[in-house]
Amino acid sequence: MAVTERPLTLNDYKEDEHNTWCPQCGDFAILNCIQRALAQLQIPPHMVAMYSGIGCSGKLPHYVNAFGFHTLHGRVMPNATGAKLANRNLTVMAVGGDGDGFGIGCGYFINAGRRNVDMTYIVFNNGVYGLTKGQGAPTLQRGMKTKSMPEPAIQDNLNPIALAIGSGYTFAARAYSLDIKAATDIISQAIEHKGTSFIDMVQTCPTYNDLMTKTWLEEKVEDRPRLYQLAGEGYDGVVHDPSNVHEVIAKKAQAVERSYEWGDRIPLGVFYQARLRTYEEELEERLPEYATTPLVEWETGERSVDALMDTFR
Amino acid sequence: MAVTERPLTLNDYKEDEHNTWCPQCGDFAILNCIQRALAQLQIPPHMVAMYSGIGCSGKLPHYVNAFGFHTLHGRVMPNATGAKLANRNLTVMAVGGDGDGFGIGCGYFINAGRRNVDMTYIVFNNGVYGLTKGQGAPTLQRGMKTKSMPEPAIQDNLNPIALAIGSGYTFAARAYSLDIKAATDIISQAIEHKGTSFIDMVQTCPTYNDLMTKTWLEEKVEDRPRLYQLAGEGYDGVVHDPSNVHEVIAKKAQAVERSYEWGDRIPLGVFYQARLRTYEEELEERLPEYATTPLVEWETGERSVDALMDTFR
Amino acid sequence: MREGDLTWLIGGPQGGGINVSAETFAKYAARTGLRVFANIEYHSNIMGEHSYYRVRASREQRHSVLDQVNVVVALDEETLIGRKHAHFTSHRGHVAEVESGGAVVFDTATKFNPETHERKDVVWVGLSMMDLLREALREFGREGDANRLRVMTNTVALGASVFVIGGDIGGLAEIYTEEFTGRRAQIGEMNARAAAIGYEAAQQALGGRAPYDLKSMTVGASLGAKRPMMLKGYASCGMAKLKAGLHIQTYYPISPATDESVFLESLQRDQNVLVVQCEDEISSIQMAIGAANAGARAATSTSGPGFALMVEGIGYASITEVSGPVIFLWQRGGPSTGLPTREEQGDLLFALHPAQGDFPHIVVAPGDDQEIYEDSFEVFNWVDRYHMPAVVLLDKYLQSSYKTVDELTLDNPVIDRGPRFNPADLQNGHGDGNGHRGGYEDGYLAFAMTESGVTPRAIPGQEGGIFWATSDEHNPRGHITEDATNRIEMMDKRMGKLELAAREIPSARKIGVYGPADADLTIVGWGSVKGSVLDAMDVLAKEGVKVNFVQIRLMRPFPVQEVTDALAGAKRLVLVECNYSGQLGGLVREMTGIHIPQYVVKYDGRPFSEEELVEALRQAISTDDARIHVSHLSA
Amino acid sequence: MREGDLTWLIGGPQGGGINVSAETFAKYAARTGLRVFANIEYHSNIMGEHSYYRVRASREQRHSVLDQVNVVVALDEETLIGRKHAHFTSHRGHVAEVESGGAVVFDTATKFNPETHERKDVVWVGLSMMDLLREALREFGREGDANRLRVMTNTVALGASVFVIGGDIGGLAEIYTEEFTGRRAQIGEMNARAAAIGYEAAQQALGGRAPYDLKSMTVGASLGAKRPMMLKGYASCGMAKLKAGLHIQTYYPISPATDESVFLESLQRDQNVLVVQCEDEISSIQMAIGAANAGARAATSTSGPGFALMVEGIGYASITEVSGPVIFLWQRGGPSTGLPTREEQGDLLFALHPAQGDFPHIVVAPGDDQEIYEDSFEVFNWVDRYHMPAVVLLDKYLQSSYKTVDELTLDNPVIDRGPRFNPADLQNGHGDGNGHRGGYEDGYLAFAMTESGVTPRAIPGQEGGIFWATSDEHNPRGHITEDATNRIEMMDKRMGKLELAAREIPSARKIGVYGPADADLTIVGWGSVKGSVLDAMDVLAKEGVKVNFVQIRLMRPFPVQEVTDALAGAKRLVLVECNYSGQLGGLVREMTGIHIPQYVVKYDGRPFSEEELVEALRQAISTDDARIHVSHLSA
Ligand SMILES: Cc1ncc(C[n+]2csc(CCOP(=O)(O)OP(=O)(O)O)c2C)c(N)n1
Ligand SMILES: Cc1ncc(C[n+]2csc(CCOP(=O)(O)OP(=O)(O)O)c2C)c(N)n1
Ligand code: SF4
Ligand code: SF4
Ligand SMILES: [Mg+2]
Ligand SMILES: [Mg+2]
Repeated sequence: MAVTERPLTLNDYKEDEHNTWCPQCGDFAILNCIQRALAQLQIPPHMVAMYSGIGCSGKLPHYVNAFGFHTLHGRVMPNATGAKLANRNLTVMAVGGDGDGFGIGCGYFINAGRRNVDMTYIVFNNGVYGLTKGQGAPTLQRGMKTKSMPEPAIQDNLNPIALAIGSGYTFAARAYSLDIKAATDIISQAIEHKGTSFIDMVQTCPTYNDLMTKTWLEEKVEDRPRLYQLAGEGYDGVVHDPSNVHEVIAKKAQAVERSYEWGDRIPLGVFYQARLRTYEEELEERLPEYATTPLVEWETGERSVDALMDTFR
Repeated sequence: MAVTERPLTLNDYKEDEHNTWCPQCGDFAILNCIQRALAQLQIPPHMVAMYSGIGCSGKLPHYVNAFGFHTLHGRVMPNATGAKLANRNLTVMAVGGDGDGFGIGCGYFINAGRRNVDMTYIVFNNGVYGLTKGQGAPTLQRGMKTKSMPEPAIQDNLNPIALAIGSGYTFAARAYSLDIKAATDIISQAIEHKGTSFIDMVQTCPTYNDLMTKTWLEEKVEDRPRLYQLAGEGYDGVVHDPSNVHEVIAKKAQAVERSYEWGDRIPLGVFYQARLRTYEEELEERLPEYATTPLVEWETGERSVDALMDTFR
Repeated sequence: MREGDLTWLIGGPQGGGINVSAETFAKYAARTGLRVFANIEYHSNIMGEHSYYRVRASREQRHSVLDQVNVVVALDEETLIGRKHAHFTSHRGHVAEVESGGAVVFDTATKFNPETHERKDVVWVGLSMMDLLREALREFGREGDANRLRVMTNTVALGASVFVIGGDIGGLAEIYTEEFTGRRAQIGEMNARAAAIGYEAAQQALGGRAPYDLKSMTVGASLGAKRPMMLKGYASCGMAKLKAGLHIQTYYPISPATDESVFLESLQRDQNVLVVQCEDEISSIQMAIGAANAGARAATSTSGPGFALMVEGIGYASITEVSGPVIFLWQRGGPSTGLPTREEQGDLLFALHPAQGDFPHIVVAPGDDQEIYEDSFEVFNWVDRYHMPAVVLLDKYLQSSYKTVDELTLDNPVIDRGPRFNPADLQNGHGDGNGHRGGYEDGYLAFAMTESGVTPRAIPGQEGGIFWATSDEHNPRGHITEDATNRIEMMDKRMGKLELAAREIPSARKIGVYGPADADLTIVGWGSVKGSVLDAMDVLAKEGVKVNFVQIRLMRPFPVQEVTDALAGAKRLVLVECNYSGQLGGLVREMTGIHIPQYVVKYDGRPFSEEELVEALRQAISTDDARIHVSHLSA
Repeated sequence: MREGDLTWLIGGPQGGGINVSAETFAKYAARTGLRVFANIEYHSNIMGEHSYYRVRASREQRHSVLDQVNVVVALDEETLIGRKHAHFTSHRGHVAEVESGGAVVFDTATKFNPETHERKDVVWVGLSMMDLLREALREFGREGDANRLRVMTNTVALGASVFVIGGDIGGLAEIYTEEFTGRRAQIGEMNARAAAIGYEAAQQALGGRAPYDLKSMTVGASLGAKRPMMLKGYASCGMAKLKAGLHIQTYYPISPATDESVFLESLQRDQNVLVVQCEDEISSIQMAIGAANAGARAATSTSGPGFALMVEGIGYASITEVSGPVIFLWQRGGPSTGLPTREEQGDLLFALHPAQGDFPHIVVAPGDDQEIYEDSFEVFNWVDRYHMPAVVLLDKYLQSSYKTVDELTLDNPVIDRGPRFNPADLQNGHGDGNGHRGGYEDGYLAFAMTESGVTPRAIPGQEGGIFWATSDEHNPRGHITEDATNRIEMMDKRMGKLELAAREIPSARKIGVYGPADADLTIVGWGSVKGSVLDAMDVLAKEGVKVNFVQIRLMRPFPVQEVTDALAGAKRLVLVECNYSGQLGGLVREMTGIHIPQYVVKYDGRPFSEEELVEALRQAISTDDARIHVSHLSA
């Protein structure tokens, strides 16, 4: 097949597969934003590997024209990491639910932060376990009871942004999926960021979550919109001198503090970003070939172990 | 056996079992502190259930005269939680390594924070996987190379205090095990705290970790001791009005910011503490008997399901 | 139509209310004195995909579904003509399954034109459901709510169905008015009215002639003193656990296991039971072990993907001789995530060898609601007696099939918490079972050698009962040792308990034998195939073919002698399993040396229908085919 | 002493340097032209617990250890008299194992008085090791460093050993001076000197009379063109992986698997291979799968407790038909955490049924270094050809036994990456293997039906090769479907590949047959028992007992025909396994119907010694005992 010369458009990222989300599901918007971001960045579909966990969210890759891996519940990060390590040239994206990412997959969410492999992780924050019929997810606040729950939550929610920062993510942002333009933009920024980027993607689940609805999210409280852009309030999450530990810590602390704002006001945008060495860059020191050639293309089949054997003699 | 009338002493918490730690291991001091704290609080040994993961640290319960459960690698928290939920009257303590707690057990460390069950979790921060011969643990900073490692760490360390706070722990402290008095004190406070308490216990591993040694930890940098008590610098981590969300957030943010201090100065003491409803207290609302009688003593064997069956007719 | 045996099917999009409708219809049929067996097929999807529910009503209790249906109620086009867009579909809609002379009730709003359909031998009952619903609502002055209440068009279709089968509409109305009382009474009345209007519309459409005559079917049928229960397996399981004194159930949501936990959760307050939703299945089993350590009767419930995360916990509970936990494994289509909402008995071998090393655990596989009730109760006694974890193997078919059950009974409803440490015993010197003390001079030893291999167990909080437990090999006190002699003694102690269990568990719980002793064909099977096998045996018996059935229920410890004896005289053996490889067949051969030469297997995610199995068994009898593969060619 | 067969044992606290000493001694023996087989026993502990290392040097290559030793070197008291404080110990020290006339080299600093010992028939060589070391260091002006260098007392003991066995001290010195060069040359010289001083001291203590005469043993022994390699199984495995073109190995530390990963890690820079230490084993396997998805040859390495966390990954890799990963399962004593540093073959059945549902995967179990090399190489070709994951079953004994090996060879060292998608094929209309297109009109289909069942596989980055993979059941394009017909086709496709593998894998890789065809006793076994079995057969052959051995190597797909044929004519069958239940015995019966009436099992965490097995086999021949339980009564 010849290399495509024309600019890639939204349609190039669409896979015509029967969709099984509920009609009003917020996932449609996320799908749209991801496709737009890829088009915006003109990344050829065959260079994209889209990984997902299990859940309504997990079905997303099936609707994207890109290599799609719909893995296991909670296992999206190590899978995506493996692919990226094997082929650095790929744009690797991981998507999944808040149950998938913060419940069963929590250990992998956290430990991926430590690695800082150059990829993007978008967690769909809908407050519930969608595909298993609306149990409370780890993002649901204590005392909340969605229509799908028999009793209110008696555990605290965890704070995705604070945890992402505590575990080393070098990009942590929140987007609201129904604001297509802004959400697309954040996704593009996340993809372009070098290192592991994390997006807390606010998603409506009209079927089960009657608390975090479009109306609630988009309404004004005391005349101010509940959802607001951090940048609009002069917030700057970017570390300008990553070698300056003090700046790094200050920016982290600032981001964590702001991340606790969730109620009458909900901040959107980039909470924190720093350009630190990626895992791949660290590997280049050990494995110089890593800098030039994707691992899968290394001629490992040509190895001889004869000399190695002799070291045992 | 008659109830002991005399005050309990350190010896009452000792189990005379052959110890297999390395001679200079910092774990001896932790063992000592735990036993002292129990004696300080006069908790009868048979009312203590001591849980551990797998690692050098995991062997600790074998040396304590208390019910001891040396579970699986990374699984100490759900096990301890199950025991506490079944019998609220027990003092449940969980101990384990930093690999155990933040590597393989990370998801359980985080999710236990959300529950706030009334128990204590002490993670032995020695920077290495001791029992498997000194690989870098998730607490080891990027670029560090202990004598046991062939190459320096190329992943970031995670920040235990920041993560504990981000996931809902209502008590987060750091102690230095070789300062027996202060460490014992922190353990006592943690046990007395209502809710899940977390202690980042700095532990020396002379066999493998030649960076975080007693000397390094105890030395002065620019005339100031590296290790210092937060309280001594006017830091107050306690939330005085837990119903005041602003105070809670401010205290969390303060704690997270301070938790990034690790180098020339290392803060010890309570970073954050808040008295929030425990999981058990939440359960009392659903299950009133929970308030009065430990679950294991409920007369569940007396249930009749006849009426229940009739609801299906 | 089979004499006294009527099948009604409703199909429609998920979330469209077919469950409630089908179960209402089932209740209706049951209240006429008929017996009911019903089952749903649905997708792993929240809204919109095609699902369908069959209700089989018969004079005698049936335990499986029929492929051939008498009446189809179509709430969507897919029910009528299958799926158009799907790649690779074999689903042609359910009209194909209607017997000649049967009826299809459908909504004329679908624009479906029966004339275009190849079936000319069925009765088409096209109704404008929404118009009929409006008519009903009008009487309550709520015509304007018709759109919001559109799910009530199902009730119209139900009313129409009642006419089609020749039933009495009053019985249906009664169910609605009984169900909705107080502030919600009007809903009941509106439904009753909608049903009546549907009934009348069908009557009119068919010129007053109903294709079926329910009344003649129910002649002589009586309800007995009490109405039967209408049960699904998850409820039978949950009730057994409550009866067994369950203290705590942990779970993580997963099909088809969730319903059982949600059922218990809904009873928390009434029944005083703690149900904890965990962060994953690793946490679920470990928390259950922690609770069992502390003396609780503890269970967890899951399906294959969750069980895969529990396996380390099983080994741990086994080596530390915990009294439990009991893991309820509701199997579904595998491998991996597989077919989350579909049927398969694919986890037998996994459940038997679920972790590294040799260790004891119990595996039991009930085959119907009564057995679920018995085994789910008794298994808690077993784990308390033998100090090991247990797995109860169930599946989606057992979980979701909905049927009339008169009673769930226990022959011996006694709770036995097994050998427990008593501080008084310690003073008498045998608190540890008086066994080998392994060098310790005094104090309680939780892993001391005893004659039975079971050491009385203390729980935290018991004075004098302090012990240690470790996942490493350990000595009688529970401390780590790598000593060779101790190792051997401990292995013998643990594994010996399995032999003890094999000796003590009554034969009736190990295997079941059904049918004539002198059968020409002996079926070997387990779990949910029991129902289909019993039904198929009946059909074959009527044809004069003598078949019997050896159901293996206790999988570990395997009842070697009982199975050997039961299969000894068999003239011809055939295995029936709802999986690809015939897992039980391998197990029987491994354990008894008996080779079952013919396998009937089904692995398309659907249970065996009665006809499928009858046909497969005929093939087994008339050929030497080693592998008879049954496939379901509906949706 | 057995003719041409000498065993030397060194015992001491962990962390005290016995490993290095024993391996130095082994090298020394090998350089005299003898063959060496050596093995260590140690605790799951970092420092202080008793460990010991046996080195067997013989004219012919041996593959197991002997219980009876000729020379013991005691670095601690426990080696001499066993453990005093331990509860439940069966460990009486190693002096009991010395043959009559053998020697014990010990440090007089232990205060041990040989006169108090019951053994009067052994030669006691008490040396003041520290004084001798000081003497050696003095010559380098480094007497003051004696304490810091105290581990060199081991060298003194080694030197003494060389005298005791009648060896030439020059050979030992040479090893030291060869090993330490450049800036570290002095260390080599000091060691050489310490050895010489130890030699002289022993000579003096024994009045110049050495109990053994190495020189007579080595008469005629020659080294060949090249010295033999001194290998442990982990290195043979690691080298095979490198040879196979491994791109990435993921791991999480666990005994006894870590050494293999650390070995590869140490070669990262030289061999250009990526080794990633993960946060746990779930991550390890999933990352390996992700890398395999992307086209890498990917492996992970673990032991039982880690494998228990990988099982969901195996099912996932299987249903998505990934080319790999290969999981190297180094078994250890189970269940659960068990005996982390001890031997057991306890994970066979777990590895065979490691997850829910029916799915294909390969399980192979090599029995010695050459087989490890072959299988670890070839298995990567298999996963690439059959698109499924594989498990290589190894164990602690294979991992840690240290022996002379002349060569590791491959009969066909060709790397075959299997059917890969080629964009050019797509234009010719058969990029998907030209199979059933399942309703899709164009484009590549990663799961299209093909004749072989294997569909050419694309990798991300390949234009035209976009596909989807899901752990749910899926259609040829990789999208979710619950369609029944598709389900059946996909199950048949996947499981069919296992039959393909069974047909294509050569018989020589499936089973091994050793010994005379007309044997009186046929041993069935697998994995690391091979070595002990071969040695025991030799001993029995010398006694005139004809024994042969059927080694089963490929466990899945199981070589039904080959095993049936190999066992067909056997006069008497006996199973030899290093586990409690005789897992292979059950498998053989399940697969072939052949019942092995006698089991020789060992489950105390130690491998079979030659004598133990010989004795057990004698018992098997002379009795009808169904269960012959071998136990090791040393430390
Ligand atoms: C190991 C395992 N446990 C449980 C499940 C069942 N399951 C499927 S999706 C899901 C939760 C989905 O919630 P979330 O991750 O928030 O995704 P959403 O559906 O909300 O997008 C669960 C528990 C599973 N597939 N695998
Ligand atoms: C599932 C599993 N994987 C791996 C191991 C091997 N293992 C034993 S201890 C340990 C790490 C111990 O490190 P840490 O938790 O930091 O404890 P420490 O020894 O430093 O106290 C590992 C990886 C295991 N026991 N179980
Ligand atoms: S259940 Fe919620 S998250 Fe799932 S598809 Fe429906 S609306 Fe979307
Ligand atoms: S290895 Fe380190 S942590 Fe383990 S016992 Fe030795 S000193 Fe302690
Ligand atoms: Mg969700
Ligand atoms: Mg550690």
